Order: sequence, then structure tokens, then C-alpha cells
Amino acid sequence: MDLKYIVLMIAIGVTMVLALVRALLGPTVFDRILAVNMFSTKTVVLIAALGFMTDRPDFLDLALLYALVNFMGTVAVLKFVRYGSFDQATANWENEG
Amino acid sequence: MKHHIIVRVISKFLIPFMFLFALYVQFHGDFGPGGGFQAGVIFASAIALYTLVWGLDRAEQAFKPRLIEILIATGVMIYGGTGLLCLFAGGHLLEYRALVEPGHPQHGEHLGIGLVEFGVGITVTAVLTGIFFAFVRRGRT
Amino acid sequence: MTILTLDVTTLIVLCLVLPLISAVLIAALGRWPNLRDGMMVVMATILCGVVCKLVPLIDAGARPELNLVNILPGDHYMPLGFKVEPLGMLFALVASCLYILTAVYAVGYMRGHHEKNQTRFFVCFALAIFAAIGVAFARNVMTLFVFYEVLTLSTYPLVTHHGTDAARRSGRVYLGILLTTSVSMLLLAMIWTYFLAGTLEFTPGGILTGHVDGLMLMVLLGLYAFGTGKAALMPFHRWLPAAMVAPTPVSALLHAVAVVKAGVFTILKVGVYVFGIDLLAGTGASVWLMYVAGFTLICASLVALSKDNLKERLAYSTISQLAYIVLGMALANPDGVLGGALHIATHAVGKITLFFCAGAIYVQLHKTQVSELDGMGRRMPWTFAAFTIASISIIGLPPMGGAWSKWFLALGAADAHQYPLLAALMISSLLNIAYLLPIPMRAFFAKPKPDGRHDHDDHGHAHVHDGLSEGWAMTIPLCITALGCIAMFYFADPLYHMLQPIAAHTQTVVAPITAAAHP
Amino acid sequence: MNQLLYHLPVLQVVIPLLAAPACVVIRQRHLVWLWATVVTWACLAMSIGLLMRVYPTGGAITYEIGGWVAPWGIVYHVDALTALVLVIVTGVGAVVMLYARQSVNDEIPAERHHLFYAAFLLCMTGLLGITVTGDAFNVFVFLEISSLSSYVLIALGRGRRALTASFRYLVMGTIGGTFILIGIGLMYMQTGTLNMADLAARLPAVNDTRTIRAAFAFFTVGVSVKLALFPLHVWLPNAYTYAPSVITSFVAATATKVSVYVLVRFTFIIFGAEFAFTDMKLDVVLLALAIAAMFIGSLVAIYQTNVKRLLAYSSLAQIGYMVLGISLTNVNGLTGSIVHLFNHAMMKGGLFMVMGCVMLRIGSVHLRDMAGLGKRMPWTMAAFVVGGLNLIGVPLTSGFVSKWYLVLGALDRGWWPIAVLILLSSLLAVVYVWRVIEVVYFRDPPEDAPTERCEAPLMMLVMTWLLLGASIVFGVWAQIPAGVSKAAAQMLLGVTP
Amino acid sequence: MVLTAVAIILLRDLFAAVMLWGIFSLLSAGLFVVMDAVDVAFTEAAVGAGISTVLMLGTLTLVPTREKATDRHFQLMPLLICVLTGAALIYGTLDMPAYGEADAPINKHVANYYIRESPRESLIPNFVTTILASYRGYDTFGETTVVFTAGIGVMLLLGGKAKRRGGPSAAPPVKAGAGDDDDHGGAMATAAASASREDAS
Repeated sequence: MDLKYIVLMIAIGVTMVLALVRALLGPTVFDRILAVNMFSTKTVVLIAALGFMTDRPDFLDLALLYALVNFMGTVAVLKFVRYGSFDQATANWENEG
Repeated sequence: MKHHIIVRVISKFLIPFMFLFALYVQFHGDFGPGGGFQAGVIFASAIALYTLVWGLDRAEQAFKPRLIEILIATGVMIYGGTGLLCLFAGGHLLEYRALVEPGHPQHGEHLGIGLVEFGVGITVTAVLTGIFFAFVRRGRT
Repeated sequence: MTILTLDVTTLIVLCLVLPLISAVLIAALGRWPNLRDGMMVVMATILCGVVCKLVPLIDAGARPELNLVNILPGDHYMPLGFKVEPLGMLFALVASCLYILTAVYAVGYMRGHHEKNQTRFFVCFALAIFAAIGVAFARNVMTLFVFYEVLTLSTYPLVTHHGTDAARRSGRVYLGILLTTSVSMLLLAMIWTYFLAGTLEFTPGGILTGHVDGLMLMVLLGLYAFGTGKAALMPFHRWLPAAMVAPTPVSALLHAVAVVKAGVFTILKVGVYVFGIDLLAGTGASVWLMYVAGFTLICASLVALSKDNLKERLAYSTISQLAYIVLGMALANPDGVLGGALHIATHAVGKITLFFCAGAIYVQLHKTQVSELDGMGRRMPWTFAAFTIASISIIGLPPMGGAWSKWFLALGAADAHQYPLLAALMISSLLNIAYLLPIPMRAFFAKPKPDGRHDHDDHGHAHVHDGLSEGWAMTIPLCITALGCIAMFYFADPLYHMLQPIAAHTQTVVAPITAAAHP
Repeated sequence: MNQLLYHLPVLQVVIPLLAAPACVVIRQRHLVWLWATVVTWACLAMSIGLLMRVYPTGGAITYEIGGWVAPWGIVYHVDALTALVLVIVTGVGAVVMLYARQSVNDEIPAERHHLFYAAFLLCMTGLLGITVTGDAFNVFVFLEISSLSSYVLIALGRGRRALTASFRYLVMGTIGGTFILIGIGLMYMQTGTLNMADLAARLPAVNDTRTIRAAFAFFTVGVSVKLALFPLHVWLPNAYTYAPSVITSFVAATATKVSVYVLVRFTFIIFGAEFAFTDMKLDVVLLALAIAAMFIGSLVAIYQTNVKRLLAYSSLAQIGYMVLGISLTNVNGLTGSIVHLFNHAMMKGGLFMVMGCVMLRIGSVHLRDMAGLGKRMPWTMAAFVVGGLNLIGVPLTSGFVSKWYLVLGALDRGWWPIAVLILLSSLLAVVYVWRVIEVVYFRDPPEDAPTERCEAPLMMLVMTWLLLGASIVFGVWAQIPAGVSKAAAQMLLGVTP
Repeated sequence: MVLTAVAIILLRDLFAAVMLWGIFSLLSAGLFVVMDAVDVAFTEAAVGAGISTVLMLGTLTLVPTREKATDRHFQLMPLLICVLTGAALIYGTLDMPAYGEADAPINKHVANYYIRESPRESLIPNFVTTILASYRGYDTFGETTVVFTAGIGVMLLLGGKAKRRGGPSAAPPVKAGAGDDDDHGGAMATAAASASREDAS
């Protein structure tokens, strides 16, 4: 395996571990959210890189899917943290927006 | 709370793309990873995102509870209907090659798989949307 | 009348169906007590007539059969069906004849006592008779067991009739012992028999010969003997005194007509047709049972002696008399078996008279204790006369029916060279005298106790005795049964003749073993 | 017509399955009920048709779904045992459907009836699918359908406790399901196939591997959870007690039976009796647990004051009988086990239906509220007596037929103490049944209680009696159930009749 | 992965547990990718990372986010069962053929047939799809029905505006991640999802 791939893998790996540590330790909610978000971004990168390395274009579909779904997940988490409900604060939000 | 505008703009931009991607997964399942189930999940995610951003009431205008119920049933019925269709066409249940004229079993397979995946997609979309709506509605009280 | 020309299968069907119809009609006519009771007595009479129609046929050697349904498939041949043979015929005859009298008596008793739930009572009564006939005519152990359980269940509401706490408790004991023994032992014995012999049909000479011997045979016999809780062999006799809380006609039913008779009948029938008396005699498997029976009959007599409550005393007397019958079977020789079979009939007639009397005394005088009966003979002379006759019959003195059965039992014991048992029979008869005869003696010869409370009672109920029509409804049956006791002495021959085949047949089958058995 | 008959095995499952979404579409509650009833009765007719095709001729039907032959595709397999279980499930389903109307009107909010009936049909579909399939993984799929729907249906019972009961069932059931899945997965690992017949052919070669032993252990434990074998039964009593009456009747009469069927099928056909019983000593384990279940179940039942719970514990004991028959591993024992599936379905279904009638009329199934009910609901309570006699195993009831074969099986095996234990445990049944009967008939109701007649609605009553009457009919005339069971037992043990 | 799983169990803050759950799902997707099971990874991505997180959060909107402090006395039984299960699993894997080994039974029998024959029998290049929708199409039908059942179930339990159940009975002690009334839907959706996921493997 090419050296650059190894470096790439290690780099992504270290980043993921760091993100994981942050997610585990907290301490605030936002630390965790950010860590998870980062972790998932790195997963996207990792999958894309793996696809590139192994010459499997289907992995790109996977990466794309992650990217899309993660956005939805993050919005959901943020809304939960901010309002404690998926629906309750909508009215205010509508008015303010 | 002006900064919500970011979320809204991006969502507006992303949701059509998610739908498109879902359709891609639905119909490209023959060639790459994915299929009806995954497509349904992505559809439902898109709808969930819409609900998160614009609220349940607007989402329910598009997807009325009654409609969701019918869609849930429709998906299963499409799947089963395909199976029964094969049966009435002279084959066994879900024997897709019976759907087309003899001699082209592969076309039959293709057609049948496409149909059942479509059924799966509809059911999964509707069920997940329905569950999500039920949760959100319940949280309202 | 068409019944005269009916074929024999129809007769069997009628025997079984009539009590059922009777039960349904009783339930239907519940709102019109007079109609209901009249119908019941009429049905009972018809039933008795049908059963009597069967007697000459059986006597002539016919063994009519009736198969209803084969329960299990294929190689498990186990039909639910009936086959009439002398022993069953005897039991059916006893049950159906006494049913008429009991029915008349029960009407009198229930009305005289203003009991509630009379319709339920009579329905269960009819069902019990149905079950008794079923037991009598059963062609195999399976059918017998079925009706045995029907009998248990249909008499349970009778025992708990009053619905009081005491009645419920007794009902629990009654049901508990009868169901427990039958389900845990009789059923096991039955399936085991099937497992060994591959059939459950009652066959002259038995079905177990060659399939089992030694200790296992004894165990199997034990399962049957103790599993038949209705035979009230000690230590499973508790239900019988417990059931005394029930109204007296029920006691009559239990003790004379159906229940305990079904128990001893089962034991006799199993001994004769499943084991075969030759197998028992040949292996000596039933010797222990003789001693259990001997123990029971002495013990129960002693307990009876100590009881002051009239019905309880009679109950223990029954336990003792049942042991005679079991003993007869266990002796495993023709005389013993015949004696046992005859004793079913003679004891039935005698004991029903005693209970009728006890009931009549209770209804008219409100007395339950023996010690309260001093001088009451003058008040109810017919009743106490009947009591005396029946007592003598039970004791086994001529010229009463009981003499014959005890005579044959004694012969059987001598035949089997079981002299201790012969002694036990004699001692027990003496004890019978000691606990039965003092009752009429006191009633006739002792002076009434000067007790104010009693006087009051007497006064109140003398009126009942004289004025109401229910009085005769109780007195007449008990007089008839008392006469029956005497009649059985003089006309025992037909019965003996009819029963002969049970013993006769076995003698001819495997004679050598019998000879070898007695050293 | 012949064409349709040929497809009968799969139509048996697909028709109720597709009828469920149709319920959701129809929505109008009376129509939905009518539709579901028609479908269940049609299913009953189909399963009887199937039974007539495999018995008494003794053949087996195989149906390849999708036209893919085994082991490439999924096949359906119907033999005498399968057909009997199908008849049990559809029979109880059909009777319960007719019974359901008033009871459901009373217990379920009207706007959800269509979903309720859909879930009911799904539950039945799942059970039928488990029964009829010849593919190991397919078992799991349909197990999920039936389990999910039964969790929901149980949670619909009155009061909050139905929810916790259902949740407990969900947790236990999911664990059980996962274990089954692990078992199947491990088997697939070693054989590369999921088809039952193919598995049976390929397993002996790899029998001595630890993988297969672990698979066996996982699978057996998983199924034991589902069938509520003694120490794994904790979900059962509450689930049965708090579920809606209709559901209790249906689930109690069918779900555990199907699990027993799965256990029988896997141990005897797939793993093979020799591996399961000689190598793994499953018979000893099952025997011990079955005896424990028989006695502990009955003993606990004696002390219950809620009659539904009492019956639930009695189910536990009755399951013990079925498992006991399996552990005897001879024709008579196994026949007893299988015929008890059938008989217990009738009696327990009927008894829970009685409780449904009581629930409808007096709103409680607590013993203290039932005093003197014998006068107020004579027909209903007479049905209870009949069912109780069945539980005890009095002759001429179907319970007796089961016991007959079980005891014979125990004697065949030379285990006469087991025979004694079987009979002793039925004595415990006498006690708990009699406790109820005594209260119902011989205890006076409280002073302030109403005394007027309040017999259950005719349709409910008729259906209750239909099941319990059948249990008497098949007790007196056991040719068909016992014959089918015996054929099935001989098939399982490879004995030629 | 193990670390994450343990953390999920130990955490009292349900919200944090949900977040970690997302990470767990991502990790397992990564594992599937490494094992070259793209379809499974795809499903895991769609379900695990996306919708199930949202649904769990949906559950959390209905229940308190902190687990109730039930008395945490040491419970031997569950631990024992877990250890036994784990031991049995490990015991079972000891004899298992190595992953990807060419002559493992799993690769020689049915799977081999699928790989060989599926291109001939259908025009679909992704044979996973062929297996799921055609060879084992009936299983997929079943799975669709499972999803359908889950949908029906949630609507039955949560649907409708009328509050059926009154009575402030004390909420019973429940396990982590479970509320009292509404956990069924979530759990069921998860169960359905996981069931479907298993199907792909």
C-alpha cells in the first residue's frame, strides 16, 4: 500500500479518536454535538478515501448518503437541545423568521 | 434568531436533493448499493428535516395522516400484489419471470424486482414518516 | 306398550337416556314443583321398569353390547361403550329400584325441610343416577372411569347443597379425596393396565394374566383399590363422614344408591374382569388387601361405636360394610366374590332404610344425636320398626337379606383359609350389634329425657308429623325398603342365580393355579 | 380452482397478510370487522384443506416461492404436523374474530379499530408463516411479524399495566428473537444454507463443531423464551393478564403453541433427535424444566386472585406438559405433546374467552368480584366449568386424551415416576379450577352487588361454547387430532407406522 | 466500539447516550465497509446515523432526559446471563471458519450459486439486490411487513388525539432509554430497523 494512503488513514484515524474522546468526555452538550458532527464528517472522508483506494465508486454513494443524513441529524439534535421538542417552538420560530 | 436563516436556506437547498438522491437509490439499487428500504429511509429523513424546519402543521398539510396510513398499506399491497400477479400469471408466488412472455426470464426479474422495491420504498417512507409524526404530535400536547 | 317389544340395545340406551331426560325435564319444569316432582318419580319408575326388563335377558346368559364411539385412533382401541353383565346388572337394578324410593323420600324431605335450590338438587340427583347406570354397564375401565368421575362431579353440588361454610368445607374434602385418589391412582392404574395388556375391556377371567406378576401386580391392585376412593377403604375414608352435612336423601344416595356402591362395584368388577380372581388367588397378590379390608371393617365399626351423631355413626358403619365387599373381592374365590356382590344389594337396601329413618327423625323431631332419641319410638313407631329391621339386616342375622351375603363372605374366608379374617368378620358383626341395636332399643324402651328444649321441639314438630302430607312421603319409602330387607332373605335365590356366572366362569378357566396356591 | 389449490400453502399466509393493509384502507370499522372475519374463516377453510391433503395420505407438500427450488430460494413445507398447527392458529383466529366484535367495541377506542384488526391479522400471519415455512431465516422474519404485532396488541389492554407488561414481553421477546437469530446465523456459518431440509442434511457432518453446539444452545434458549418455558416465562403472566380479552384468547391459544412447534421442528428434523437428545442431552434438561413448570405453574396459579392471571400460570403448567412430551422422545410422548397443542389451544382459548365475557359484563376478572356469578351468567360460567374440566384432564375431555398419551409415553420410556408426577400435577389443576368454581357457584355475592341476569352477548357466548364444545367433542372422539398427532410424531421420529 | 457501547450503558444522561449511539452506528458502518459489505454499510448509514437518532430524540422529547436513579444494587443475575451469552458466542466462534476463507461452507454452497448464477438469471449486476428481492424475495416481503407492523403499532399506541389513559399511576421503573408510555414505538422502530438490517447480511 502506498505510503500516502497510510498517512491519510492514520490522520483520519487520529482525528476520529480525538473526536470520540471529546464526545465521551463532554463536558457540555455542544462539545458532544460538535464532536459527533466531526466524527461523522470524518467517517464520510474515510469512506470516500476507502472508495478511492479500493477503486469502488459505490462507496461514494455511501459517503453522499452520510453527508445528507448527518445534516438532518444535526438539525434534529440542535433543535432538541434548543427547544426540547421538535414541534413546540415552531410557532415562535415562524414569527421571528 | 435570525441565524436560523442558515438552516432554512440550506434545508431548502438540501431537501430536493435528498429526494433526488432517494430516487436515485431507489432505482439505482440494481447497480449499486441500496434499494427500496434505504431509499425509503432517505425519503423519510428528508420529510423529517422538512418537519424540523417548518413544523409539523405544514408537513402534515403535505402528508396527511390518512394519506400516510394508505401509503403504508399501499406499499405492502404493491409487493404482495406483484407476488399474486405472478401467481395468477401461472407462476409461483413472486416468480417474476411469469410476468413477461416466456423466453425472457431476465426481463421478468427486472420488472418484478423493480416493482417490489418500489413497494418497499413506499412502505418504509410512510411508516417512518408516520412514526416521526406520531412522536412529534405526541410531544405537543 | 312398545317398551315390551323393544330390542335389547334400545333398552340399554333407554337406561342411560332416561335419567338424562329426567334431568333436563326437571330443570325445565323448575317453576312448577308439583309437576317437576311428579315427573321425576314417574321417570324413575319407568327407568326401573326398563332395567327390570333387562334382568331376564342377562339371566338367560345374554351379554348385550352397545358401542358409542372409539375415542382414540387406530391401534389404540378404546371405545366408549357398554356391555351388560350380571354384576353390572345387579348394581343397576339396585340403583334404579332405590332411586324411585329415594326420589319419593327426597320430595318429602326437601319440602318438609323447606330447602332452597330444589331444582338444582333434583337435577344433580338424576345426573348421579345416570352416572351410576353408566358405571354399572361400562364395558371397559375407561368408560367406567368416565362415569365414575361424572358421579363425583354431579354429587358435589348435592353435598354442598346448603352452601354454608361447613358445607363448602365438606364439599372440598369430598371432592378433594375422590378426585385426588381417582386422578392420581385410578387413572394411573388404568393407563398402566392399558400399557401392560393393550386393552381395557372387561373380560371374564381378566386381561392381565401373563402380563404382570409379583410385586407389580400388588402395586397395581393397590392403585385400583385405593384409587377407587368411593370404596372408602381406610385411609381414604374421610370424605364419607364429611359428606354428612348434606341433606339426608343425599346421604341415602351416597351410601346406598350410587356413590359408595359405585366404588365397591368398581373394585369388584376390576377384580373379577381385569385381574381375574384366579390370577389374584394364584399369585396371592390380594392377600394384603384382605388385611387392609379387615382392618378397615373392625376399625370403622369401633369408630362407629364411639359416635353419638346418628348420621356419623351410620357413615362409619357404611365404611365398615364396604370393607366387607372389598374383602369379598380380595378373597378371590367364588364364594367371596358372590358374597361381596350380594352384599352390594343387601347393604344398599339396609343402609338406605337406616338413612331414611335418620332423615325422617331429623325432619320430624329435629334430633341428630343418638342420645336424644330416648323414648322416641312411640312417637314414630313405623320409622323405628323399620330401623330395627334394617339394623338386623346389616348385622347379618336371619331372616333378613344381610344374612346371605355375610354367610357367603364367611364361607369365602374359610375357603381361602384366612381364619383371622373369619374372626374379624364375626367380631365386626358383634360390633354392628353393639352400635346399631341400641338405637331402636333406646327409642322404644328408654324414657324420654325431661329436657325443656326438647319438649318444645317435640311439640312443634309433632304437628308437622301429623298434619302435613310430606310425612307419609318419607314414611312409606322407608317401610318399603324395610320390607325389602326381609324380602331379600326369602328371594335371594334369583339374585344368586343371576350372579353365578361371574364366579362360575372363572372356576373353569385356570383351575390348576388355584390348587397350587394353597399350601 | 386446481391452480388455487396448488398454491394453498402460500395463500394461507399471503391472504391474511394482504388483508391487513386492506383493513387499513377500508377503515370503516364495521366493514373492517366483517372483512377480517371473512378472511380468518377463509384461512381456516384453507388450513383444513391443507390438512386434508396431507392426512391421512401421509404426504408432504412443498411449494417453491418465486419458483426457486431449495436451497436457492425459500420453500414452504406442509406435513401433518404443520397442517395441524395451521388449523389450530386459524381455527382459534376464526372463532376469536366472530367473538371479537363486542369485546373490541368495549375495550378499544373506535377510531383505531381498523388498525387493531390489521395488527390482529398480522399476528396471525406471522404465526402461520412461522408454521408453514421450510426456511430457517424465514422463521425469524415471521417471528418478528407476530411478535411485534402481539407486543402492540397486548399494550392495548386497559390500564397502564398493560404497557409495562407489553414492555417486559418486548424485552424478553427481543432477547429470545435475537438468540434464535444468532442460532440460525451460526448454523448458516457452518453449512452455508438456510433451507431446513438442506440444513438437516448438512448438519450431521459438522455436528461436532462448537459452532453448531453453540447454535443449538442459542436456538433452544431463544425458543424457550418464546414458548415461556419455566425459568424464562416471566413475561407471560402479566402479558396475558393485562392484554385485551380478545388478544389474550388468541395469543394464549396460539403463540406459545407455534413456539413449541418450532422447537419440535428444529430439534427433531433439523438438528436431529440423535444430536439433540443423545449428544446434547436436551431431553434431560427439558424434562427437568417441564416438571418444574408443571408444578410451579400450578402452585402459583392456586394463589392467584385474578382469574386471568390464574389461567396464565396454568398455561405455564400446560406448556410444561407439551415440553414433557418432547422430552420423552417416543411416539406416545410426542403424540401427547402435539395433541396437547391442539387441545390446549381449544381449552385455554375458550377459558380466556369466558373471561372476556366476564370482563365485558362486570368489568373485572378478580375472584372477589365473581362471587355468585354462576347465577348471573349461567351459560358463561358453565363454559368455564367445561374448560376447567379440560384443564384437569377429566375423561371425555380433550385434556384427558393428551394426558393419556403423555402417561403412556412416560411408561414406554420406563419412567413411571414421571407418569405419577403428570397425574399429581393435574391434581393441582383441580385445586385452582375448583377455587374459581366454588366462588362462582357457591359463594354468595356481596350484599350491594347487582343480582340480575347479565349473560354475555349471544355471539360471544356461542363462540366460547364453540371452542369449549369442540374440546369436548375432540375429547370423546379424538380420532382426528390424535391420529394426526400420531402421524406427525411418527414422522418426526422417523418411525414407519 | 466496545468503549462506546459500555459508555452508552453507563451514561445516565440519555441525550449523551443518543449522541454516542450515533457514533456507535458510524463505527459499525465503518466496520461493514472494511468487511466489504457496502450494502449493509449503506443501510446502517441510512438507518443508524439518520432516522434512528431522530426517532430516539423524538422519544426524548416525550420523557425526561435523565434516567431515574433506580436503586443500583448489584444484580448478579443479568451479569451472569450476559457473561454466559458472551462465553457461548465466543465458544461458538472458536470452530468457525476464518472470515473470507474460500472453502468455508458459507462460501461454497448457496452463496456461491448466487454469485455464479445471478447474472445469468437476471440482468441485475448487484446480486445482493437479486438475492434480497428475488431469491429471498419472500423474506424481504416479510421484512416489509415487519416495517408495516411497526407502523401500525406506533399508530395504534400513539396515534389519535384523544388521550385514552388517565389515572396518575406511578411510572414503573424502566430500563435505560425507555420511557413509560412511548418507548414502544421507538423500540419497535429500532427493532424493525435492526431486523431489516439483519436481513441484508
